[in-house]
Amino acid sequence: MKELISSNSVDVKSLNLIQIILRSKFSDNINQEINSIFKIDLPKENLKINIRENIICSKSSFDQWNIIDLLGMSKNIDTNIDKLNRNKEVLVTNFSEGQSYFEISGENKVKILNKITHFDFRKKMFPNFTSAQTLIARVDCSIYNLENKFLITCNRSFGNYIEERLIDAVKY
Amino acid sequence: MQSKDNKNSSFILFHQSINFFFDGVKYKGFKGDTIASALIRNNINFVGRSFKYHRPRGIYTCGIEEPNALVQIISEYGEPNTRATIKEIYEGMEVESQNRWPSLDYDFGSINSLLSPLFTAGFYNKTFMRPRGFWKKVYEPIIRKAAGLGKPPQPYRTKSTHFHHHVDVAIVGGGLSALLALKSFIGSEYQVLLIEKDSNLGGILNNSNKISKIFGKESSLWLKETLEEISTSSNIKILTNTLVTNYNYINHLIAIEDLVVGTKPLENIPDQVLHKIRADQVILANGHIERLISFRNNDLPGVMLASSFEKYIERYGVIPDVNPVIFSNNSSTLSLLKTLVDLSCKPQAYIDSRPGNKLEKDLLNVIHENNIPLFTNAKIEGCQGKKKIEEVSVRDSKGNITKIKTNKLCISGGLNPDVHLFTQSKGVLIWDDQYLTFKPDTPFQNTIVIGSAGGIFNYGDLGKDIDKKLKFLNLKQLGKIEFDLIESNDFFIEKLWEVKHEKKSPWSKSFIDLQNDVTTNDLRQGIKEGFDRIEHLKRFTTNSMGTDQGKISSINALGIVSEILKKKISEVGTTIYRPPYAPLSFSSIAGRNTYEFYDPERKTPIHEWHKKNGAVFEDVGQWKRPWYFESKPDESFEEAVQRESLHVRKYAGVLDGSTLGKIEIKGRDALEFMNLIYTNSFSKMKPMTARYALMLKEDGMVMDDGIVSKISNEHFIATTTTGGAANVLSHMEEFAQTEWPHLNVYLNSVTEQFCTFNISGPNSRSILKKVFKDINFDNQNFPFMTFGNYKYIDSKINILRASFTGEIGYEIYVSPSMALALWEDLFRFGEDHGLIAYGTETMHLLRAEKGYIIVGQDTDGSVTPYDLGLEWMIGKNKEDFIGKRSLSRPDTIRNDRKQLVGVIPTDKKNIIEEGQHIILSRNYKPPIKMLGHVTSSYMSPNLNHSFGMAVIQDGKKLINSKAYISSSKGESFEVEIIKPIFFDKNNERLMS
Amino acid sequence: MKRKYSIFSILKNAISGHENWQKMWRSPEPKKSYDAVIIGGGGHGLGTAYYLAKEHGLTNIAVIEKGWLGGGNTGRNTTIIRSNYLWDESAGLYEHSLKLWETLTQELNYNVMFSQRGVMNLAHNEHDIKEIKRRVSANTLNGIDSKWVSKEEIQKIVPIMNTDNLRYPVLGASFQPRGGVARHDTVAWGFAMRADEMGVDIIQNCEAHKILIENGKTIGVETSKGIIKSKKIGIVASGHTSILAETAGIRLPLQSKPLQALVSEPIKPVINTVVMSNAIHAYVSQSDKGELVIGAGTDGYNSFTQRGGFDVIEDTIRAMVELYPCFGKMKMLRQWGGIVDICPDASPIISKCDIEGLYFNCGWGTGGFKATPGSANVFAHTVAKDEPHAINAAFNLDRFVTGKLVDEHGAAAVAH
Amino acid sequence: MLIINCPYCGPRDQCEFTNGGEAHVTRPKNPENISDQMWAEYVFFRSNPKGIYYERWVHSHGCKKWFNSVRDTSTDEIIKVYKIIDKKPLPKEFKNKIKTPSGEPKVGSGNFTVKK
Repeated sequence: MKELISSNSVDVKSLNLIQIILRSKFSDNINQEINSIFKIDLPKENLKINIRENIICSKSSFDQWNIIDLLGMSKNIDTNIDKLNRNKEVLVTNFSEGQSYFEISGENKVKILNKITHFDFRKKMFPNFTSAQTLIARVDCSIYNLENKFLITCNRSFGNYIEERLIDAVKY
Repeated sequence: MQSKDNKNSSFILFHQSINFFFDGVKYKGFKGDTIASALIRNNINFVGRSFKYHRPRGIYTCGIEEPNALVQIISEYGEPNTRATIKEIYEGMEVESQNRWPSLDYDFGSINSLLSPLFTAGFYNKTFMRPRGFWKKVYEPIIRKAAGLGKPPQPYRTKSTHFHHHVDVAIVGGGLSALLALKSFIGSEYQVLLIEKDSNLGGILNNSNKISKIFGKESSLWLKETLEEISTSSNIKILTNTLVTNYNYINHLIAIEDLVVGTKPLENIPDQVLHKIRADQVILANGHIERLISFRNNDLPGVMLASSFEKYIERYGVIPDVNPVIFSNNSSTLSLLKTLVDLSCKPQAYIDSRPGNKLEKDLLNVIHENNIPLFTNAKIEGCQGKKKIEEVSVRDSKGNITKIKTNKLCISGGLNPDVHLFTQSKGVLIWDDQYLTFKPDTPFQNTIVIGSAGGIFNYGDLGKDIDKKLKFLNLKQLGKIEFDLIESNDFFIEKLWEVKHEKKSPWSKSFIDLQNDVTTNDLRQGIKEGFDRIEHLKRFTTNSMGTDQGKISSINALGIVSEILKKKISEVGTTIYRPPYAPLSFSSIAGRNTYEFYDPERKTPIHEWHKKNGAVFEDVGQWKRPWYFESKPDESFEEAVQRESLHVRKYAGVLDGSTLGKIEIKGRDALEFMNLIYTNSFSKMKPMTARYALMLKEDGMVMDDGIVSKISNEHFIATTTTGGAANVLSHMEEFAQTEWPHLNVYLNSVTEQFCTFNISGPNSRSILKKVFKDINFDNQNFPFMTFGNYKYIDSKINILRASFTGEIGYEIYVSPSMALALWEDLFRFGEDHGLIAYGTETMHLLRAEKGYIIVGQDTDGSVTPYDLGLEWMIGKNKEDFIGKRSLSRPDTIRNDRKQLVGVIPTDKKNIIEEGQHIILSRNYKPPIKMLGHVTSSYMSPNLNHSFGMAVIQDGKKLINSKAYISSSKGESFEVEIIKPIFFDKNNERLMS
Repeated sequence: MKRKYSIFSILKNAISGHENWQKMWRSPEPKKSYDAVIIGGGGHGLGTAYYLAKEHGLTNIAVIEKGWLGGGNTGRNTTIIRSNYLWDESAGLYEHSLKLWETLTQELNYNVMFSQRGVMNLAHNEHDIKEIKRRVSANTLNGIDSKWVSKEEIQKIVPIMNTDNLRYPVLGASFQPRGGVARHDTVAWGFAMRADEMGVDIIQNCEAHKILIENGKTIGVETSKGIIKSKKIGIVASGHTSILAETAGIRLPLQSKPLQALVSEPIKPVINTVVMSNAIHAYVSQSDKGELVIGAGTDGYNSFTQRGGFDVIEDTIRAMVELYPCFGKMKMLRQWGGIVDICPDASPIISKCDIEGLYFNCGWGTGGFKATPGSANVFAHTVAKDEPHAINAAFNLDRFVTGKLVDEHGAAAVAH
Repeated sequence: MLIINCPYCGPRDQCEFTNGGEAHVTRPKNPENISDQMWAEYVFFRSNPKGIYYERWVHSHGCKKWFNSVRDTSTDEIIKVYKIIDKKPLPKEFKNKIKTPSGEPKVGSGNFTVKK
């Protein structure tokens, strides 16, 4: 976890987290398998986030779920993935190191993000505990609304660009 | 010309004086003054020269619609064409007039007004045609030097930012009707954003005395209370100093905010914000614009629009002239008259084109009480003077002329609702015969237009109209609003576009477009020459094509044209209102998305290592890839590539291939999907083996290539070219989702989940044996094109035996966090085996020596697999894959197409250059028939001569024959055409 | 040539207060029938009528235009003219046009202001360099004046360009000295005037509704001003061509998309050549009135609204302020869009079709203005002779069936 | 910029989407036994109407899913959005805003600024 900038009531950090991408149709036994490993259910409603302690699970489209460990402490991830992948009709990928992770919190967080993305952060369009995939500073990102903070992820090679844009948006 | 301060204007801080420079002369203004109001305070009115005739031009208005007073701000990087009427002054500001040489008073360009009888509309189309070369050498350079207004500005790095808004209601304009509407929103559940271009809300309440009381309260008191009330309502946000310039589709407004009004922009502090506003409902309340009247010399400095004159008095606290002449055809100038009289400045004369009985009683009372000379049913025929008005000549209804000495003429030709934004939103206008102007009619989007912007000039109807239009939002109703007015409750006007000149002379002109010097005669001449459609007329005369886009004159032009053509104005129509409403700064459009943030620099996880070890980078799409490595400081590009290419073939080299696309494909129908997407057949492939695969577009042309590794019939990993990574994934997703949704298959890009290190060379095997002690790398155990999962420290890696250099080679896939450790291990163990790092150029050279193609360089979207000699990659018994059917069309099936061949110079000293063409004829005298072009060519240290790959007509047949090749020096030399493989032709090294 | 324009004609008219200039075209009502009808009153359509009358003696012809002359793409483009195209067929067509441009002012005795200031295509990466050097070599061997210029030479020609301190530095460029710009309106008006003089009826506000066919032959066209009979019909309606083709049962592979452009406020001369850049898809030249004329890329979706998205303008301007730092303090004066008809291989269609007497000249996409006189010339030949001219033979409609495309997308822009 | 109502993510700004050209163009089943003309129709020829147009979009910067829409290309109004697997809406459900094939809609600024 690295503090990037903290001023005029907005706080931006970069994190190293664990993330799994599950591609599959919804079925009870898939849900059961995930539950046995991460103790969390797959949300049924699009863009919804289920949360249990440091694990969040969001449904990003009708056949994709993202499971993120907010403290990056989960163990033997790869063995669990291989186990899940035995099912022919499911694709599970360890996406932890493929992405960069940022956390933005503080009262002005929406004001800062409004400078670099067109995304609509109003409550009625982006309620608490929902996720979205959109463009931030012209880079594909995912945003997770965790009530008092947003988790933003993007592909790793865009990481330092997004970091610089976030810092720049806070400064100017 | 005698201006006087009006101390009771509350917007100017008379106690805070400011010094600024205009054309090198120092003047004094006050805090809150614009350049224009400060110049007027100093009795300066002549501020520029017109575009074509270089006639003297004065300050004509008091706002954004200004056609004349465009100045260059020297102290701000020489920003050209700035409106003096809205730019506030600051201490030490340096301003210059434009479009004159050597000076404003003595401008060489004014010779054009002497020759003006020649320079009428369309002049350039009919001359400068002979002799032929003269247009380029003589005429155009002169015309170009005279063109343009301001000088080019200095280089400037933008600091402006963007800001996105999402609101329920956006109100454009902060004047009377906007504030009335806003009162209904106080405390409602709607999120409202109001955008006002001035630094103060109030509009007409600040800019004139037209309304003395609202609901019985002094209008300034009502305004103060209303603003306080608004500030308490948390659902309302106000943006001042912000001008809405674009009204795009689905209620998307673009507005630009000036953050440094009245101060000098500092080096690294943002000076502008570009607001991008999405609103469910847009309310346009941006008021109206006064229009001019065309009469002889109506362009002389000293002529000003009446409401602007009034605004200078009220808003900017300066009376431009203590006794002007007023000329109007409507009822809106009564308040100006009253204001002047109350400040004991008696107008020299009041000329009204309407008949006496039509004039309002209040107007007549004021005139009689102050015995102001009145001319009714009379028109100003013209005015004259040297660089400013000295005399106006009035023609009364009986036709006789009286001359009046004056330096100031306030004119009003009527009021136009500001329909620019409404038509940008695709609303349709309608002609209003009562107010003689266009006004908004049917909106196309969720647009409501209130107040004078909507053609509501009757104060009595204002409240009712707003209530009616906002009814569906069920807000508090305004009801009837009691106004105590200085001017009449409604607006009365009589048609007057142009006044006939008294005497005819080729030099006397009455202007329509002041900036582009378009006269009413130009309109007549245009129609005579057949340009009777308004769009033609605009282009022929350049009317309303200046920086003000005809805001104060385009309706007049339509009026005159309709009279000439004897058509109703609605039949003449208007030209197109195009964004932006007013010129929009390039820097604000760019915002922060330029310079260092123009495009992301995508770096591989071991980028820093490359930098520390002498890598010179190349842009490949958004990626930075090591192009070559400087082994010593002054090693040239050529030397480095020759060294690296020789070294890899002799010892070993490693390339960072992490930028290549990697896609994971899994699902019950993964095999069927892969067989449809690629030309190869993967059915018989054994698990844990890999295959070089080719992908076509539906037109049969090569789109991308890569290595496909099969984990099982349900699980594949495919690599793609760096440039093709995004296209291949979206190509696959398109077919999987829209063509074959029944197939159970999922695609994930894992490009950034793994780094890829391609190590190759004779010593590569022995180096890997040292790094991975427990892996058996012998040939039989680890054959070519097989792969396995292994461990490195405690992380999972894969190693695939594949090679793009033609040497023994392995591709190691490692997670980013372990990448640097592994890379450094390779070098720790590889040092004494001669391991070096090499770049993309060497990779290009070595793969070309083997005849391997690079998609995008050896192919250009018009090359089939057969052309490349890659028939073996097409699954024989596959009945379908993307592009297969296209391969059997007449033009793709013929065997004399352009085919891939190798090319080497007969005389080994010659250098084959990339992009040059193979030709048959010996002598080099273009035009020459070309067989095809060299797609790749390199100087090979391993062959000791230059070589190339080329795609040429009927290539296969020409193998082992001679031909010629062009060179960039303009001659040709002989080459031999051979099979496209140059080194280790039967691949012994690759398979050893 | 009835109307003679020169400085003397202006002097003569100036004395009489410009009262007796003649109408440039008659705008008559349509006759019942003609020998040929051209649908589309833009530069290409009016030019076709001019060459039909002048070179093929067909004067009993009409040009019908649904709006006003030159009101479509002719009046909306960035006026760039060049012939440095890759394939021999395209080079032949655009060079034919460039040669006609060089004498057009004198031929029409109407100043089209063709100014040969050179056109430059910038290379921003190694892939660009390879693609441009190939194009320069092909141009040279086709006898077209195109050369590779280094960064230093670029800075001499365009001193305001920032070649190094930008995200994708400028590594070099191709330069065609004979390329340049022209005044788009006067091309349409010049062709219209001279065609009208030779008897061609130019009919504005006359919208074509349906092509009338009888057993495989054209017999006329149904318009908003009644039915006009004709055995030969040439459709030159850019974005609307495929719609009219459908009324004759002919499918064309065209897609009509918005293409946007903008002008800045007028300033004194600052850039005297045309600079194009594919990598950051923005191109600029400065008109004789002093406005920077800047073109952007197309919007990605089909539309006939003659306007596009603001993001396309943003992308172009943010590249411009980086490439030309002195544009930082410039302002955009006006932004607009046209409707460009794009072919799958980015090359035009100048061709007959299965219906006898029906001809198409379309598919010019983003590059039609430079081809105006050349396209009109060869299309007139195709319509008059019922056989394509050698120059436009390759641009036939059935190339999409045979696969013999002329792919001018450049080297498919796929980086290695 | 349009607002497109992605069937999975809700209304989003058009910059998140990429257009996929005409919808309901199905790939011929067994291509080898159809004529070159029919194959060219599939690969190169797409309808290009002014007015009601069935087209495809992909939420390329969002959920990455493809979907179809019905849009009026003479005014850019998106009338209906539906999933790939949904049935094609019947043409008669929609009305063109233009009277003639290449006519102009009664919409301001450009084609028809002023009510006659």
